[in-house]
Amino acid sequence: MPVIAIPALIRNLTDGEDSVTVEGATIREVINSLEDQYPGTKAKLCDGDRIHPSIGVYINGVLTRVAMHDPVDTDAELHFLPAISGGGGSS
Amino acid sequence: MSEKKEYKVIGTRPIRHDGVDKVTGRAIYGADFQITGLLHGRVLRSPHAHARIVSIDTSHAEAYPGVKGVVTAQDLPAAEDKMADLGEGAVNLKYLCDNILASDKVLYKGHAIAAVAATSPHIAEEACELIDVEYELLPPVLEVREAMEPDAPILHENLTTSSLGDEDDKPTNIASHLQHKKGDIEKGFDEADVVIERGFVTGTVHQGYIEPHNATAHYNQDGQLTVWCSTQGAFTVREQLAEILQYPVSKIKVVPLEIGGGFGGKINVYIKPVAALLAKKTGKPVKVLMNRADVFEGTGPTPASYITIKMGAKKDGKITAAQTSLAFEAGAYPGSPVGAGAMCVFAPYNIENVLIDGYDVVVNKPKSAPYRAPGATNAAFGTETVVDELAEELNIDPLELRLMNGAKEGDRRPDGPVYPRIGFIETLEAAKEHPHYTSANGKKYHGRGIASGFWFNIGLESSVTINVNPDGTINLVEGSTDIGGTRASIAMQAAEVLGIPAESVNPTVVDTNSIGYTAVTGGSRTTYATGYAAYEAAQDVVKQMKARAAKLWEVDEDNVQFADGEFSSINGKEEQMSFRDLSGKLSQTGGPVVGRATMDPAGAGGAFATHVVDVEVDVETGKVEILRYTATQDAGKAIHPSYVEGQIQGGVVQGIGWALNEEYIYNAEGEMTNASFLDYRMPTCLDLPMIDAVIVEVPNPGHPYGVRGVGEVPIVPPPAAIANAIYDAIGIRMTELPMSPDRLLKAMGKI
Amino acid sequence: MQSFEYIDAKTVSEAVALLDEKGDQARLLAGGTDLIVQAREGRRSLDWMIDIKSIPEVNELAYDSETGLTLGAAVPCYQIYAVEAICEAYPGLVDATKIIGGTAIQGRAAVGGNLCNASPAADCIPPLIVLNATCVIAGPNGEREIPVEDFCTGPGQTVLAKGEMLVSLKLPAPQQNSSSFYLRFIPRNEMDIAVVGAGASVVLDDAKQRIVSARIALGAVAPTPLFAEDAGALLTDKEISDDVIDEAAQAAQAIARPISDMRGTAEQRTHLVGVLTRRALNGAIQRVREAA
Amino acid sequence: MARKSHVQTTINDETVEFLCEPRQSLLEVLRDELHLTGAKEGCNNGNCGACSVILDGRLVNSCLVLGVETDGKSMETIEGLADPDKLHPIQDAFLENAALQCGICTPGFIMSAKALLDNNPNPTEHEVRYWLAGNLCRCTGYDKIVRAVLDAAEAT
Repeated sequence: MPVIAIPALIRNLTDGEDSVTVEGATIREVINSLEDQYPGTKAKLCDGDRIHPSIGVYINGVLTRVAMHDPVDTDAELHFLPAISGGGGSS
Repeated sequence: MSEKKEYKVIGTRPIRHDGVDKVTGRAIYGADFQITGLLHGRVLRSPHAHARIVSIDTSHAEAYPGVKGVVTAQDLPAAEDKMADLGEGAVNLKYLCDNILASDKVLYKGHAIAAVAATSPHIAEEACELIDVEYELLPPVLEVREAMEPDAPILHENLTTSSLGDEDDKPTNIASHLQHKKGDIEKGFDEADVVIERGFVTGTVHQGYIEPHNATAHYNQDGQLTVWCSTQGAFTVREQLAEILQYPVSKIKVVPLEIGGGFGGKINVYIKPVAALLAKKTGKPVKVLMNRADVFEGTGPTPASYITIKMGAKKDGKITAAQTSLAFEAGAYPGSPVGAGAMCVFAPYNIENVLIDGYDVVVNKPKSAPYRAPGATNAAFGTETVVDELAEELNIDPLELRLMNGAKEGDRRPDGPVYPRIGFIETLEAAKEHPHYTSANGKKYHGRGIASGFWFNIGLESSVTINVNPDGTINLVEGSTDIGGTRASIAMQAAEVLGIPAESVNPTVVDTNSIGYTAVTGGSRTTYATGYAAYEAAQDVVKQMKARAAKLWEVDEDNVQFADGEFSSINGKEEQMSFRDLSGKLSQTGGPVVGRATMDPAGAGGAFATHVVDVEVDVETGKVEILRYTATQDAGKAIHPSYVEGQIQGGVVQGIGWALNEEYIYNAEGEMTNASFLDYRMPTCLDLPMIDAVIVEVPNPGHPYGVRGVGEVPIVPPPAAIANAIYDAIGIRMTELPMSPDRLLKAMGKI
Repeated sequence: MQSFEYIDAKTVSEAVALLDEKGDQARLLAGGTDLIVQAREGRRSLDWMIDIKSIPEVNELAYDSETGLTLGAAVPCYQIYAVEAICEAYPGLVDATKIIGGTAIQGRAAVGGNLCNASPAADCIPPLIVLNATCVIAGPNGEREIPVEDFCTGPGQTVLAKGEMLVSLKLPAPQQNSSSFYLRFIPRNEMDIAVVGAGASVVLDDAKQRIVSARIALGAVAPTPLFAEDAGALLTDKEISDDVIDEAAQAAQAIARPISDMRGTAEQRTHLVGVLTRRALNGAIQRVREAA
Repeated sequence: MARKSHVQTTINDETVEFLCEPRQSLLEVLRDELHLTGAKEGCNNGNCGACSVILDGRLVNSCLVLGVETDGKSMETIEGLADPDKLHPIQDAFLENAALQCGICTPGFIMSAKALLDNNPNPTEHEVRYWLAGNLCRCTGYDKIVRAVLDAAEAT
């Protein structure tokens, strides 16, 4: 089952757990599963029915632009980190 | 993917496609654009760092002979205090608009207030002086620690700290707080035999591109808005214009002209919406140019910061814990790169116990903008200095200490994700074996320092189309503005697929009406992502041309193969035809072939660098001379090695400038006192030796040729490497950037 | 930029008459590397720009080993260091002409203009002072001459009265066993304004062990370039040693009255006066010793 | 506004006449009146060298020359450097050495290098760096530019 790494600042909502195993085959399902286990978490990660624009999602270590309906592998590890807007360098 | 491959085009050094235009002066940059009936715009800027605008009277300016129109924030659609989506993230629309033309408050000296369009730039400038603005002065706050104090002057009365954690609704200058936590930080420090903790200050520095910002705008009678400009991303300009002007993207065409440097600073818009407003008001095309002072005072620097770093290690060299607090100045509006800094601060090392706190803080300075690996250089200055000090305390060679703790594939980054194949260790090994590192270093007041750096790189959207010409050449159409030779590095990837020389590709960067969405040239993404799109578009060409060959040869498509620029038939019928010959037969086999691809690739692949520098300190004057510099960097695969070296050398020199002399200097009133290339001291060629760029190639599994972005990470190590070299030379740890002569004299106790 | 009229003056008397008529709102244009920037940035208001480069006297560049150098006020830097004999006779002045701006600036900027701009940090002024240069000034009442050290009266301010212009500079022929040196401190290696500048000239005895006389001048440590007369006088008839040079450097430091600005702090400048004075004196001494 | 002056000058071996206000710099005249936009404005106060041209054989910042001052003078700009069928050796050397990235400073550097090699055909690395110190480049770190100029010196 997918694993969600819990951002440090909302571990108060997960009894201090830094990673939580969740059910679900899509981003929406895993977030809903997290919310079922730890109420209040979804509101931190989502803005309505989308990932909060200030959050970037890493799947298995790779920053991936996802929508709520996107599928998630059963062994995926998800991180929700501050979104870094593009545009640093010269090329 | 990861094995060594022989390439025909990739890894060679062809003349860049836009080269002749650029050495003959024929290339048209934003300010070079000419159009009939052109008016000239000029922006009036705030002389104060922090003030409430009581009133603006433009009547005298409007009456001045030659003036055709004056605009203020009143001419912008009323901006809501809401989040606008700009493709790359959310931005508060009111903040975005207020930074274009201030509505109620000015938040930094140089903040735009009004603009004039006139028949000559001189008249526009004179008319600006006739605009009467009444201000109510407010105390400015210019330094991040002061801005975080509870009694600091408040820039935005409705700003509260946003954080994933508990919200606070008290007005503050701390726009956000973020945190990464891994392992048990206290346990980690308990395990350590040596703990080093230091505070670091870095100054405000500017991207320093040589071309000032520019924009020419025109509204047609049918409502079509066209903007000609230099930008790092035509599509992001279109998005920002649409939000700021509340105008449909379908009615906006952005034409990117050649761009004279950006380094992140030409992503945000400043005068482009102003040119559009003036064009609308006057019914004429209007060109608005910044002068150099406008660029310093009105466009994004990269933030000053205050950083504490605490690291602990065991006697055997194992780093057991790392903790940091990063406070970054966002400038006038929220949005510093503290998130990126937090991501990069300990990224080169595999450390079990980590605690990272980041704070985004508004101050009365221009709104910060991205600058080459934004946030990472500030952070690395702290970390890499402390690592050097740990090495000294542990009596371990600093390069060996990095090798012992360096992150590898499978290690977990401090902020959580697991690394794919990365090349940090390889950069350290390349530095260790380099004749620079093995050479003697012992002269009095000479010192050697090393430091490493990380930048994560990004992917994002790119579109490419390829039109096949009858003579076997291709026209490659893309949307990535070319700041440093990316026409060549993108074209070469398509050429490699098609088995044709780089010279047989005509790459063109086009406007927003002529290509699919393409994100900014930035984040070290262009050769990676747009190159990837060119690769895929070329594959699309191959697929279509296989079908044409099958038709010609009357064989099944599956029986056509393509290798080394030759189509051939397999399974029985012997046929062979070059890409060029088949290109000449397209009209007989169904018409033109157009390959296309759009990409949004994940897996940009992080970039690592390790730098070695020798310095000499003049202990009487405090001046530091760079004697020798070697930079090793994992490029994944260098498409055009000359331009990879160029990116490394350029990044190093920007880092040297940041390290030694570059900074915004402010007086007590909050006015920048050195807003010119005379007094904002960027390195000249007389300040530097040759920069030895050593390319290491650990292919990125996320790209067909293994490309990793190279543009950003070379700016990350220099300040720390130089600080470490200064310590080696004179035994003094410098913890404030820039390490300018007066600061060295103070640190040495000479003044 | 503000609007102004341009006049191409052909003679000294024409330029003087124009200056006399137009007063403060007229400025003379030679190399323009300061004036054009000041006008563009609104730091100096003017209605007339009077180009003097067509006037023969301000273009004069004549050196004679007996009578010395006549340096027209509009002669650009590069013409000065192109003359070998001038480089040998006045190396301290040549030091300054080679570090003002970059190559392109040196193609236009004039020593006379550097003097008339009267920046406290002007690189040419300390060497002119230590080389005993005299200003030849033309005005409505005829010509007058004054020593360079008396020319500047404040930042951007000079002794030039209404209608007066600098025509040329006169530098006496160098004495036996003498030389000069100018250096400045800047954080970069070029393209900067002096944080501190120091010029020195020395006359040594035939054995080149003893200082017969010395002159020291400083830049960027007071409202005008400073002639450190007493510091130089301390060296009169002294055996060369680190101690006597230190003593002179300390005397130079004692008269410095620097400010803090974006180019440097007051403490840094005071400290650098000592360092640079030593280096300038040692540099000048070394030049004498190295001369055949 | 001051009356416009009539100026006759020679640019890249051709006689050129133009009208300009006294306050218009040579750079403005070249770019806005004559549409020779190869010289760039980077700072407009003589500190970046992007506007470098050669005036009566001498390298100058065209932002620090008034258009009216060029009456009767002769100048070379980047637009006149190449032959119709081939580039100048300095231009070739810049391309072969990849001595440009964004290219905005390139015309200024090439004109500066031309003035250097006209003056000193065999400069040392230090002489090249000293001569070019008035030209700022923010992209390349100067390494490849210095090499290009040294290569061009070899080639000419």
